[in-house]
Amino acid sequence: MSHGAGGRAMADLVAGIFRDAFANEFLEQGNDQASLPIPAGGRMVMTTDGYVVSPLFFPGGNIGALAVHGTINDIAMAGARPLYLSASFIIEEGFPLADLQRIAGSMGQASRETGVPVVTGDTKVVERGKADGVFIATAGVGLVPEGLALSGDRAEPGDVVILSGSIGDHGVAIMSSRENLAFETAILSDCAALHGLVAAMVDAAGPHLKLMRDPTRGGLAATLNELAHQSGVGFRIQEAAIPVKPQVAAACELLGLDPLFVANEGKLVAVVAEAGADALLAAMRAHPLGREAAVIGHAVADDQRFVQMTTAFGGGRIVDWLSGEQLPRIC
Amino acid sequence: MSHGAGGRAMADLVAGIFRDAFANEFLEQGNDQASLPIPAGGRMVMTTDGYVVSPLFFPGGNIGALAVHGTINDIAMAGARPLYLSASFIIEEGFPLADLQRIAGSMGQASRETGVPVVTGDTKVVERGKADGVFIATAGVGLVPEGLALSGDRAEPGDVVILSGSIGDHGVAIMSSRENLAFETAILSDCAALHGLVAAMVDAAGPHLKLMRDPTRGGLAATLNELAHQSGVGFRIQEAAIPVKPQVAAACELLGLDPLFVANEGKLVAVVAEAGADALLAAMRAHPLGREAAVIGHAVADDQRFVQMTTAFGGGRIVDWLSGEQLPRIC
Amino acid sequence: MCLAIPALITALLPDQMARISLDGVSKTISVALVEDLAPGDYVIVHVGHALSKIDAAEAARTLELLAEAGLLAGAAEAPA
Amino acid sequence: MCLAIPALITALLPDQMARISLDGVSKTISVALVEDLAPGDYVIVHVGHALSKIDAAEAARTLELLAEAGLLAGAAEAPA
Amino acid sequence: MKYVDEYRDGALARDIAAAIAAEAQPDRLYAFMEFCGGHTHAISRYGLEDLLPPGLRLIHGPGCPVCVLPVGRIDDAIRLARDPAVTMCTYADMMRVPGSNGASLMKARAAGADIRMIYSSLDAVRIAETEPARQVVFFAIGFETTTPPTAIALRQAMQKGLANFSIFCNHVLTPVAMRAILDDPEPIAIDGFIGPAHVSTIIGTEPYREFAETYRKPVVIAGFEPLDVMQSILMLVRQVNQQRSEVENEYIRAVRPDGNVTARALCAETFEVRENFEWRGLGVVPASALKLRDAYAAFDAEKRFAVHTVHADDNPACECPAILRGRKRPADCKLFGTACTPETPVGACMVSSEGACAAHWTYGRFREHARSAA
Amino acid sequence: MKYVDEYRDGALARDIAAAIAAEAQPDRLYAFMEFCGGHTHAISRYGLEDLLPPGLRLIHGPGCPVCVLPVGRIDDAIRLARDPAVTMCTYADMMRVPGSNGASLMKARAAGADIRMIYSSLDAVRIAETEPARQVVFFAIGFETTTPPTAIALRQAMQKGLANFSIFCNHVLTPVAMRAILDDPEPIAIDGFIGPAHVSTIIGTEPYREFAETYRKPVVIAGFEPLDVMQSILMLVRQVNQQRSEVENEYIRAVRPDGNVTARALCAETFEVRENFEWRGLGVVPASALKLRDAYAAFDAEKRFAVHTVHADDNPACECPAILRGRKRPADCKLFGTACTPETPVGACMVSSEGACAAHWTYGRFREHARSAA
Ligand code: SF4
Ligand code: SF4
Ligand SMILES: [Mg+2]
Ligand SMILES: [Mg+2]
Ligand SMILES: [Mg+2]
Ligand SMILES: [Mg+2]
Ligand SMILES: [Mg+2]
Ligand SMILES: [Mg+2]
Ligand SMILES: [Mg+2]
Ligand SMILES: [Mg+2]
Ligand SMILES: [Mg+2]
Ligand SMILES: [Mg+2]
Repeated sequence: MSHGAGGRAMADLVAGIFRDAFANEFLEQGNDQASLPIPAGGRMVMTTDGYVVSPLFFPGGNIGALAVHGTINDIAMAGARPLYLSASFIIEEGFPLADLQRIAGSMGQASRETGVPVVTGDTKVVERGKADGVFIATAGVGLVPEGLALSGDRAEPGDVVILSGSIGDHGVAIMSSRENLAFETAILSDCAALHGLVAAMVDAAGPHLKLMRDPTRGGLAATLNELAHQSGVGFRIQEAAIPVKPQVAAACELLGLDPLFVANEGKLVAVVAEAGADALLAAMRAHPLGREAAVIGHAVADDQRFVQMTTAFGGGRIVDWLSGEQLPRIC
Repeated sequence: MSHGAGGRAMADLVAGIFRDAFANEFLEQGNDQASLPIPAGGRMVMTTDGYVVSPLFFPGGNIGALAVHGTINDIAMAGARPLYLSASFIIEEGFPLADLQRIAGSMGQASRETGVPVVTGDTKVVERGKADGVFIATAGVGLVPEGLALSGDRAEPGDVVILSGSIGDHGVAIMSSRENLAFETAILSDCAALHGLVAAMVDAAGPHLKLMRDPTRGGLAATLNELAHQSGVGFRIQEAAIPVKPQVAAACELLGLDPLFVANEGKLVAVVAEAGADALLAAMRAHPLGREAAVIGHAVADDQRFVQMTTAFGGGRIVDWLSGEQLPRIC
Repeated sequence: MCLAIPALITALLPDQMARISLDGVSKTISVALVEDLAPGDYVIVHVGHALSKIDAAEAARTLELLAEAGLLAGAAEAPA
Repeated sequence: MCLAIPALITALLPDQMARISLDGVSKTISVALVEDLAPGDYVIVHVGHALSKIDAAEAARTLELLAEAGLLAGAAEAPA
Repeated sequence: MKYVDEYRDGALARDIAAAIAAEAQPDRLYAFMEFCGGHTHAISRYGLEDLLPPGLRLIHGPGCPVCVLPVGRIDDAIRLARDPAVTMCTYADMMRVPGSNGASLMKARAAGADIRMIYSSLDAVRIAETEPARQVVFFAIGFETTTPPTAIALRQAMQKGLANFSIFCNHVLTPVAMRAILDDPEPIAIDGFIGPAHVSTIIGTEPYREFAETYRKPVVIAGFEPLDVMQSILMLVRQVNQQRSEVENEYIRAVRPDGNVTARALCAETFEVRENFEWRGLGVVPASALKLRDAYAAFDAEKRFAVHTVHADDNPACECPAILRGRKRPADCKLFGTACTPETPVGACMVSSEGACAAHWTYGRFREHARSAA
Repeated sequence: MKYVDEYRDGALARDIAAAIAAEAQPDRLYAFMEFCGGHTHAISRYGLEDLLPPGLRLIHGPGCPVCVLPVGRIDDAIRLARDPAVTMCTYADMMRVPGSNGASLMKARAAGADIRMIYSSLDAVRIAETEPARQVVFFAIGFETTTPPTAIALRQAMQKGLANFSIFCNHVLTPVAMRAILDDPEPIAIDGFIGPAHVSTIIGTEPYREFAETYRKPVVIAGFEPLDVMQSILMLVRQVNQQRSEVENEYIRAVRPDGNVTARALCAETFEVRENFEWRGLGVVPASALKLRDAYAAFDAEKRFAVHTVHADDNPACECPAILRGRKRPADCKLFGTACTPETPVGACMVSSEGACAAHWTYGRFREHARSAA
């Protein structure tokens, strides 16, 4: 990749790699924006995320798949059907074209598998040393059925908290591929698009479903604290109910990390009124991405908005937000 | 700014700076996606661009205003009314918070002035030396009235090419603020949102209007070549008709650059059927951002898709795409 | 504290290094500080170094003591 | 070619440097290569250095010659 | 995880808790100090205080090498890291520890200093080998546990002939710090010690004998798993009840009476005791830390870069000295939760998550909140 | 722009064009070489060929210092730039010029080399001063116009005592190259020269006398504005018609007969003539380039970094040698527009936009296309 502005080389590159990888009728329009049909009914949701993962390729995925799945998930968390994605690439001069192709290929595959096209995009190349390989910012829009209004402020005391599966897989997969940590494990990132699972959940729980959120950066701990803060409630969760794969637990022991704070990319937390909890859990367990779904606790009245946890050991603790990034520890 | 993941410090920062700067009801929802009403009728357009300008602050603007105006413009070029923006920030560790505030402030101001809210956003901080201050990727959606279908492939021989104003202002303003070039000029970036002008144009020219595009990176030359390529026509333009400010011309002489290749951020090129050209030009000139609008040429049948120019001198030349970035020259 | 964890030696490597395994996670560490190690041993690992070999017999004895303490409690709680 | 452009000297600076102006664009260049310059002079600027002073009288004369060549052409085209 | 999971059995813990409750005399208070942050962590992480009878109180000691490093030494490390020629290698734990005026290695890195977070002491050697043009300084911190890995790194660097490798040595000594707490002129409310787990794998059980014999404080060396802690508390209760003061070893699966002889010999050959060293929260403690022997002066960053530590005062409102001696609790400090939080730690006890104040902030607050609500 | 706009008057150009048409004899061909890329640029940029009578042909000469630098010297520059100690300072023009196997400074920079694009020779001195730890090499290229600024940079670096500054000297000599074209064993179809504008501000009019007197080729030194070119063509037509061969000066507003005496003295003191130098498209030309005098050996990058240029062959299918001598046109080359485009230039004439092939690609193709369509 060479640093350039408006040249034919760059235009050809964008046309070649991305048009091939994302092939869809909207991108084919070849304009600086895509013209798109709007399905009837409902409200629109819009989201964006920047993806800056290091390394770019990790067990179970790469930044490209992540950038598709992550943004689809933020749409899905509103109970919405994801419709369209945009993708903005910031590429460091000298970045291997073969890697870009692999990333674009993964995005294309993720886009086809999820049925959500990347309808418009942009590429900028910056001088060497002014980025880190490639950054991707995706944005997405989706359609949420009229009447469904999931939101992080809707948890109420008594509501049930359900987690869709085991935590920490993504973060541990990433760390295992960082040179300076140098450990090996068979753990793969859980990177996945959750809109299918979400559709089944919305069907099953209907108005009982209050909110969903994907516990990405900062892990389950950050998400529960965010939700507690936003809804003005506390949460009380059971450590023993939270699925953690043995390798994830082991890697966390080795590095002095807590799986509660480790990132996930294919999991969600749902808060549901008690009356809908059983139906929701059953529907989730019937879906391939929710087979390990579990009730992990419930919301409680708490003006301190604490997330409290009964440990597997039987004691109690607060699950706080992390102050800054969780770093590997030696003491 | 410190490098972090999911910490409270970062969450507070995002909440503080951006929520204040962008204040709107959608962002207030506080979720990972914004829930938005969809106006009735028409099709949706979606676009994205990454902004990587250096320096971040330049005469007449900064990366923040650019990121709002640029994406609004890509929506407007479809004849659409811009509705909502998303913003993804990638920030280098150590970037001064005061600068971030200034940038967010400009974005907020641009958003308020244009009436297009930034409804959702994301912030990532990367290690020092792995980015260049701040990168912004914005995405936007808009609504295009039913029946209007502007597209870069619609130019036909005989169509008239109209430019909305003088070229090269943005690129020269940027270059004048680059330390290594070290020249001074009063030229300001033309950075502006064109959707108001576009609305007037759509009203005035109706179905005669074929397409619009903003000649940003690569300048007027790149845009005309793109359009020629996409529509399968040639263009014949008159150099004498193209407005260039004297300071822009002078800076280009000094650096060995050609204003045709220099970037603009508040200009558009429209292609219109001859029958609508007068009405369109009049409407453009009546708008503050189109006062200097001029017919600069017309589309011609040409299977080579050349952009030909009659020079101010009376000779002829091809206006080619640039091969890579236009660099200051000494010979 | 000093974060350290018991791990299984799976292979001895040249230069006083060894492979360890911990529930499917493996890593290379230094074993320069501990003598007489063999694959199958468990060691306490700290900052990439083995500090001490785990004594399997003593570990078993500790577990017995723990169980015993629990039993005693049962006895204590039960009406004497 | 050697890209060079005539520019107006607006101020002489220490160390054989000068400010130049070109239609509202200004810049600092070296004038070490050209003697006897004063603000108001025009110089040919190349890679940040003045190469030569423009001779205003000769410039005027050249314009006259150009006009003359044009006139001659007119004369030539007109029926002789 | 073998040798881990079996010591985290909650059912068994409740049984042991019942034994403690049964054996603890209801009419007296028991105050035990767990010296090590590892125990503090286990107590907080697993909520062990919920399992203990009301008359039994745990006092969190200064056993976190990150927390106790004084501001002046953090300032030294930051100063070294800012040298453009220097690549500073540090365990990640040190990144956020505040020096003077809120400076930290994290902020220094954000401002452009070349600071690398390493997992093992040997990573620093590898970096020095790979980047011969850089002056690689290893920020060596820790108790007796972490000292031998530093000695190994020094050996490796010497073998490889790395002229660009040096060590900024901040290793400290556990028994000396315990003695400093007991020697405090004001009376200390400590009935016994839960003794260090991993420190003891190196130093063995012998160094604690003076606390049992001279100071008459029972010591039970305990593993860092929650059952280890519960069991050691039971053992301490029994010693108190029986008016014994002995050194007992609960962590017998990893700790031998003579510790790790190889490691101790290596350290003795590499390091010598400093005359004085300052501890955050404890003040200057004679003979409480190590430095490189003169034979290794060439690898001593303090000599190579002429480091002269400037003392910086702790915040006078910080109650760490009293908390570390069991006289006060975190909530007694005016700064707790206001000026002093894990994001902006003021004193030693808030600096790492094992500090008494940080542990109370992270894991304990709700208990107090529940109490006050009740 | 004063002294610019008045020489870009299209109406006047058409009048002069009429004069040329009137004076050019319809029964003969006129072939003039504009040596300089500056003239080539003006001809293409303003479409001057549209204003000339059909019997008058302009031959684009080798007057672009970027184009003529041979592959071996580009390879040298890339090799220097890849040295991790080196910061290479270059005019942006050189960034894309291809060396062997498609290498370029642009690609070397993308691969991590520290290469800075500068606007003025003095920028390189400033960088050396600001970054004393870097070995700053100034990639000096250009004809007599660009040589004095290099000499000034050397003077500044010496005054500032910069031990980390050196010059990779590639300055070449215009009259020698003109002579090389005329000395070609095969006959040359050139009736006269449009002489260099800015080169002549330095060297004056005298060096062209031999071409007029010995080779009997009229020379008209012309400014780079389009009216200057038109006027000089008229003057050349007149010399041919009148069978004169003189050195005339159309660019009298900037060119004195003795050029810039100060600059020439400075250059004579700084540089000496190389025995041989290779030109892309012309081959090895004796005494056609400059190097630093031995007195400045300390600043000579070729000496400091032991540069030994390895000759690399031009593509044998490239027709540059014939094009530069007026025997062929760009479209006659098999590679034109296929293997050889401005994005992937093969030969000298495509390398910069002033090369004959590049100019034809950028500005001229439509004319041919229009012709063939007609
Ligand atoms: S809360 Fe902070 S200031 Fe107060 S005692 Fe604890 S560490 Fe010291
Ligand atoms: S087209 Fe390329 S290869 Fe052919 S003559 Fe021109 S420069 Fe040489
Ligand atoms: Mg988002
Ligand atoms: Mg997200
Ligand atoms: Mg989310
Ligand atoms: Mg774009
Ligand atoms: Mg766009
Ligand atoms: Mg755009
Ligand atoms: Mg656009
Ligand atoms: Mg986000
Ligand atoms: Mg440093
Ligand atoms: Mg280099």
